[in-house]
Amino acid sequence: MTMTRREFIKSQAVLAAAAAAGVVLPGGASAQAPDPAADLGIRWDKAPCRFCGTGCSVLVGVKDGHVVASQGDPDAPVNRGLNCIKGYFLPKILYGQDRLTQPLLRKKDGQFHKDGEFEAVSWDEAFDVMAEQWKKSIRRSMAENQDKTVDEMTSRVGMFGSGQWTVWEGYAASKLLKAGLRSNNLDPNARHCMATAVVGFMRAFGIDEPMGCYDDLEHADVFVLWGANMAEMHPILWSRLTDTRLSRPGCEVHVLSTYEHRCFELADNPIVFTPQTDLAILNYIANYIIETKSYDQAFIDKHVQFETATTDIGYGLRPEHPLEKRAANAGVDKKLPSSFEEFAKQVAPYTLEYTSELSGVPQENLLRLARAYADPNKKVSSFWTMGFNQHTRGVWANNGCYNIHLLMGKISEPGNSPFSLTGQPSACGTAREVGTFAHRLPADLVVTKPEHRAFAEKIWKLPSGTVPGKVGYHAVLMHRMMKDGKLNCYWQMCNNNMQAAANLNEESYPGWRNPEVFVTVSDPYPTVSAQAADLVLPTAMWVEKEGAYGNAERRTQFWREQVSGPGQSKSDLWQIMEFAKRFKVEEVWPPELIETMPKYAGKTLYQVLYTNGQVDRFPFDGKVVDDRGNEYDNHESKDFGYYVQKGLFEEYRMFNTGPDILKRGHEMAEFGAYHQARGLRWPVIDGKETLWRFREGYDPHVRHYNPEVTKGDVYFYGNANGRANIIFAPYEPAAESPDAEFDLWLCTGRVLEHWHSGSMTRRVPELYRAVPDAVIYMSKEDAKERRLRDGQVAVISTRRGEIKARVETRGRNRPPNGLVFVPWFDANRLVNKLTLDATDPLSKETDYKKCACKVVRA
Amino acid sequence: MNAFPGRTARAEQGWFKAHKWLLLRRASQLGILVLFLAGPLAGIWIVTGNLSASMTLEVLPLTDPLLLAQSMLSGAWPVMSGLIGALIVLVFYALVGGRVFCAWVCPVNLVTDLAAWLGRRLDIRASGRIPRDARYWLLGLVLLFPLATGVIAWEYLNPVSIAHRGLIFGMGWGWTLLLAVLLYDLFVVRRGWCGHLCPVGAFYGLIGVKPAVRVAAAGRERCDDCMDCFAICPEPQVIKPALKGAAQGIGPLIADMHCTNCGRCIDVCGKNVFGFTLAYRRAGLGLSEPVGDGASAVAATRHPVSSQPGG
Amino acid sequence: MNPMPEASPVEPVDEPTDGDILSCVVQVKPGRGQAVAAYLEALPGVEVHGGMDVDRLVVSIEDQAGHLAADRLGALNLIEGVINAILIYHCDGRALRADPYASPVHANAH
Amino acid sequence: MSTERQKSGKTLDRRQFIASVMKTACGVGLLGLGLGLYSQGATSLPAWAIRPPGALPEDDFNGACIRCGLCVRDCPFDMLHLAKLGEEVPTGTPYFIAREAGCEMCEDIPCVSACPTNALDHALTDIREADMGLAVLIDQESCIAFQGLRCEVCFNVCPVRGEAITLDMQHNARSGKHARFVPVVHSEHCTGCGKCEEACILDVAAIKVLPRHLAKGQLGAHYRLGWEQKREAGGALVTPDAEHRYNLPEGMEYEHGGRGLIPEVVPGQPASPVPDNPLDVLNRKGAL
Repeated sequence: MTMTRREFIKSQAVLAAAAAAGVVLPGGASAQAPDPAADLGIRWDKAPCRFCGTGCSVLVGVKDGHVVASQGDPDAPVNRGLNCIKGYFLPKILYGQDRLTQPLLRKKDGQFHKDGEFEAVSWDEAFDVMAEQWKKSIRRSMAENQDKTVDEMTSRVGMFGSGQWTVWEGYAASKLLKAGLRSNNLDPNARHCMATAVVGFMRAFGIDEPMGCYDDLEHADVFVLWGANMAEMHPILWSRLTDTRLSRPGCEVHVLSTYEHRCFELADNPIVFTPQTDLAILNYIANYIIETKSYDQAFIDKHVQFETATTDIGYGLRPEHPLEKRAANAGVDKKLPSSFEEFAKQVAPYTLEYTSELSGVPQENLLRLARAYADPNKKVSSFWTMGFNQHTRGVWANNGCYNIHLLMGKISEPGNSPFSLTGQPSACGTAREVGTFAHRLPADLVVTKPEHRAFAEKIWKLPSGTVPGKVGYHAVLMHRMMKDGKLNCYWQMCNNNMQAAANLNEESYPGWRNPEVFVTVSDPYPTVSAQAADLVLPTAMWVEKEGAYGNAERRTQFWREQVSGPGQSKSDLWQIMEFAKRFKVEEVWPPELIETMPKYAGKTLYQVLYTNGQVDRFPFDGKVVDDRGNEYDNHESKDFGYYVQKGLFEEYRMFNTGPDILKRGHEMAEFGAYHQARGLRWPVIDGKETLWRFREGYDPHVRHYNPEVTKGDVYFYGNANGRANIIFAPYEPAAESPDAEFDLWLCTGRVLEHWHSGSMTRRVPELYRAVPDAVIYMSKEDAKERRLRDGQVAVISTRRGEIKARVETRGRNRPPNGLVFVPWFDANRLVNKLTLDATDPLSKETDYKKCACKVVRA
Repeated sequence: MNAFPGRTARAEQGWFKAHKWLLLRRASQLGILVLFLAGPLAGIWIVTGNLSASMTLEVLPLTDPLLLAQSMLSGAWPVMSGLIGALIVLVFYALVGGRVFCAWVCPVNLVTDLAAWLGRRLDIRASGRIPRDARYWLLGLVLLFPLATGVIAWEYLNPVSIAHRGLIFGMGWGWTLLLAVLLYDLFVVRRGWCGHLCPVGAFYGLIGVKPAVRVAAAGRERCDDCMDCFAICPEPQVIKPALKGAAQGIGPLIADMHCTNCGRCIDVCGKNVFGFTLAYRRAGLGLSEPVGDGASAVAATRHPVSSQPGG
Repeated sequence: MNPMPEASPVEPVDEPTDGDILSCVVQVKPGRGQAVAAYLEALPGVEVHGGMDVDRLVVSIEDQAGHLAADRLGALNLIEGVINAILIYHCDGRALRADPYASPVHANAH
Repeated sequence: MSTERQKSGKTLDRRQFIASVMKTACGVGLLGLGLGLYSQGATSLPAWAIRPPGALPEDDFNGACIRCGLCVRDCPFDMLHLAKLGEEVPTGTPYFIAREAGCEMCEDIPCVSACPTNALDHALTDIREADMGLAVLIDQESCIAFQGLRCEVCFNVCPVRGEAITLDMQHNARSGKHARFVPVVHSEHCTGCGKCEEACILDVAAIKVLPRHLAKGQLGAHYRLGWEQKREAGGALVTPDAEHRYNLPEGMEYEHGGRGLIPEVVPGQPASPVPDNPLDVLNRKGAL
């Protein structure tokens, strides 16, 4: 049909309007509508955001092998097309000008030397030198383990993983370390962020991960934030919480923190308490609930049991530290059975007056908070992140919050939810579910239990007794062992622990630069860790590899490899599997172990672990194709000859899905389903997601474990008797409080504009301009007292180190007198030179939120 | 033939004697510039600001009185430091001689001297004639502008402040103004700018009506009419009465306020006719002030005095 | 040669060859799609192409002698039942007039 | 007395003198006219050039400032420039460009204390009272905070945050369950320092500092905003009504000043369909 130019223009106009309105036009008019995206030559595909645990989904636009644009994914249920300022700049984080493109090794006149200068080397030379160092250490370990049982063996090699690893990278690393090299020294940086939450869940419910989901944001009447600056750390969730607060009548927001931050703008009940006294506030609320008899007696009788924690458990410091010696039960995590009356007596001393006086919080604020929890027809959702987790009594704090929710029976239902928010994009998906902790195996299994090890060895087709039984070195211990020369090979992947670990001057830096230690760092950018390493491996990041993240609401999201990494950079997965080719079984397993499975004799770890008929089960025909016909690369599968990611994921699923698994409740859908959906919230049982766990009707496992459960009732199947534990724990003081000389509390944390150590976000010019350097947030009086003016450079120091930074009294964070806050994103102002490496002795998670410091004019 | 003034002095008394005051002047001009530039270039902050107003070692304020006058005329009451700075400058030039600013401080002088030198070297006759008093009209106009329009309009084109500020804070198109002054001096009117138009020079001249420091043609009897001093002097009309006024009883002192005390006549005169004299020394020598001075000096009876060459 | 008399503003000239063309999306109060569409169709130079069932009408407007398309777009907002009308695409009549007799463009030319 | 020749010379001198004076006068007059016209053009300050804190109104400023550059030198953050000849800003006068570097709002205001001529008014002692201009969020389409993204960089960097700029939290109608954090500038507190424009993360800043006369509108003198007046007065200007009573069916209540008709509270359901803050309803599309 011929059209005049005018008609053609008119049809274009109509089609454009139709496209904008999302309307399908009748008749052929829309037939030749050019797809607006196609003609621009951009290929769009989905991916979860690279940054926080919220798990927003974005569409990444790729043209000519380059990420040219991104947009919030309008169909994603978490963020519906929105992003925060970091998400807005995702396309720019791949292209910092100093991106690493080839392996770099410290060398002096051609040979590796601990104090040599970095020189470019090939991948082969890099792995050869690394393998040589690792084999030397493994030989020493095998000699030391000569006459030790599998429960006592230790290792001199270790790996520091990340909650930003993809699911299969964590899984492959766990297999290489625990099964291949028989070392449990594998810990993720999630140790710094979620370990406390994990131990809190295991002690209370016997199973990890929150029982609620983000929909609680739309159903709760009361929000209580415990040490969670959601406005900056989970921006899109804060946006949803704000919307509920604005639109739901009678909705209240209570914000508890040691300093005033952005969430206080919406706080109906702002509470600034003295550090560490949150423990007392939790016990006071429990006390109030019991005194006013507003607890749910029926719920308690059917679903709860009472316990009391061992107290005076020290601060996870070195054994010879005075605080550690003074502790009666250092590191003891035993729980003794107790009763409701016992619990009532234990919380009785935490009266309103005592708590108000101890915490410095006015009585009416505490009363209003307690009343909100105790009001039976108000649905309460509590949210917390590092304020509770990075805390020398963090596990007690987590359990304290569960106690309150369990007393009121406000749990596992829309709006009633104690919600432990996750910091990293895949601390849940990779670190916790895949179990890349020093004490863990996939799907909540632990290395200390023989039957768990046997189950893993069966799935991994390994001789029994391969996986060691002794818990490996956790994050803080790794640095101490490196300083003492007991850990001689350390491979850090996908994080920046030199800048992130506490007490840099006394533990991290001496450990890394100890001549007896060989440190490898895999990172896309030359970070502070790379500067302190011996071998730096260029790494493909985010959409330069096929990946999977698990966010804070148990939603696993997949993405495809959309662009290839620059130069010779390879994904962490590729590096782990390639490195496994360097080890023959004889070099890492004792002869008697090999005899039990002779077929493995002479084989490399790569063959044993990654071509065992399960990981290499799925063929790979050179490309990945999506349902719209777009083709994607997959550099790992191309190099190894089979669909690596699918193989690893399906083998991992044998741990949490399938008939004879040990721990139910973590079931996942098959690999393909995740490429079709914006993530599925596990447990996924015959294709259906679970929103609220332990509640009949929402969670099929409840009916499975307790067939005669009444309709809509809960059953905490994580514990054998289906009951959750209310565990009493008293208030105990912080490891290091301000005194005459160091007269201020030092709290560290993050800001909205930067992610963790800033290695990606500070390379985005606009974000750097928005927040260039770390500053010392101080109150006006404290600044005036020390003759400091706004913007003036001051020296902030503790017993362990000092840095210089400008003072900010007019900024976003307004600390009370006696406390300063310093963010840790600045590579030039390493605030972790100041922090104390005290940890929660139960979870071994460092307390970055409290130590004593002083601030003086520069 | 291009005999240049001072050639004989150079031949007889050596190069240095023929350029002594010139070198001192250049040293002073460039020295002041270096003091200002030490801050931005080398980070050594001795003097901040520029010739319009400056602060030395955060203690001594100096302000250009003409500019401050314009600012006050536009209705802005100055700050104490600005006022003190202006008073200091006024007193200084009243003592040292108003137009000493032109010879010893002003950056544009380098340009006009260059023009004059090129004129002499390349033998370019700038034959234009405009009355030398035009600068007083311009001065009147410059002061009238802020009064009438409330805006210091003169500062948009004032080469003196634009040159100095350009050197310190960035020239922009300022160099075109200096080029214009150079070409104007070279081709249109000899010593066109400083001698005829510059209101800043006129203003400083008015300040230094009775300076303590003066040039005197003490040894005028030794003058052999070689005319070198007339050739070199930016304001030649000031020399004639002092040098040739003996007959009419006019003292050897160059009393005209237009003299910039540049000292070039001292340099180029082979016969050491000229020399600087200080007020108290003059009193001692009995060199009384000529009764009225200025262009139409009326003869005043005074006995001729023999005097030694100036200091 | 006297200029061509200006078409009287009342009766619209059919199939104008030189006016502007614009297309817009008209948001309508829920359930009022059909009624408003009918009303719009009646207006001179206005055509509704679809979206009646989803209360978002795809409308094209062409210049009429005396009624500029842009004014018409503004007027849409005042019609009862319309929430607002958003301009999507606007082609200037002059560009069209540049070569009105260009060779007809075949539908699937590209 | 004087000789004839002399006398005639004098008269000649006088005519010659008057002629030359007249010539000079009109020559200089012409020059003055040219200069006046040029200065008129040159005194118009472009919108992007902002005067330092404490600057007098523009035409007074051009009269008072003697272009000495002391303020430029004393600025600890080196963000002031002196206009060079040929730039659009009047030659020699100090200005800064917000997008390049905003004024850091020093509490001791060093630039004002350095100014010798009150061009930067020494009466300014509290930097928060400075009026260099007014920030205006001009381009709401490209500002991503308006679209619902969580940016708020301008709010975070503002030295007078919470007063000069606040965040208006509104329901995000498109997404249905998020809130928009919309930056709102308050002209009585904004000093025009330009930090927001400097930090704006867009390629071209959506928030710009404009001269106040360009940015501000003016409410008619005949009209007041009722709720503002009530707030300022601390109470109703007119005595409030006596208590209202209504004929209502059983179980219904009517809240005069608040939620209006309140159907009996259905257990489990929120007490009333309408939020108590009228603005909450107005800011939402509701069922539309």
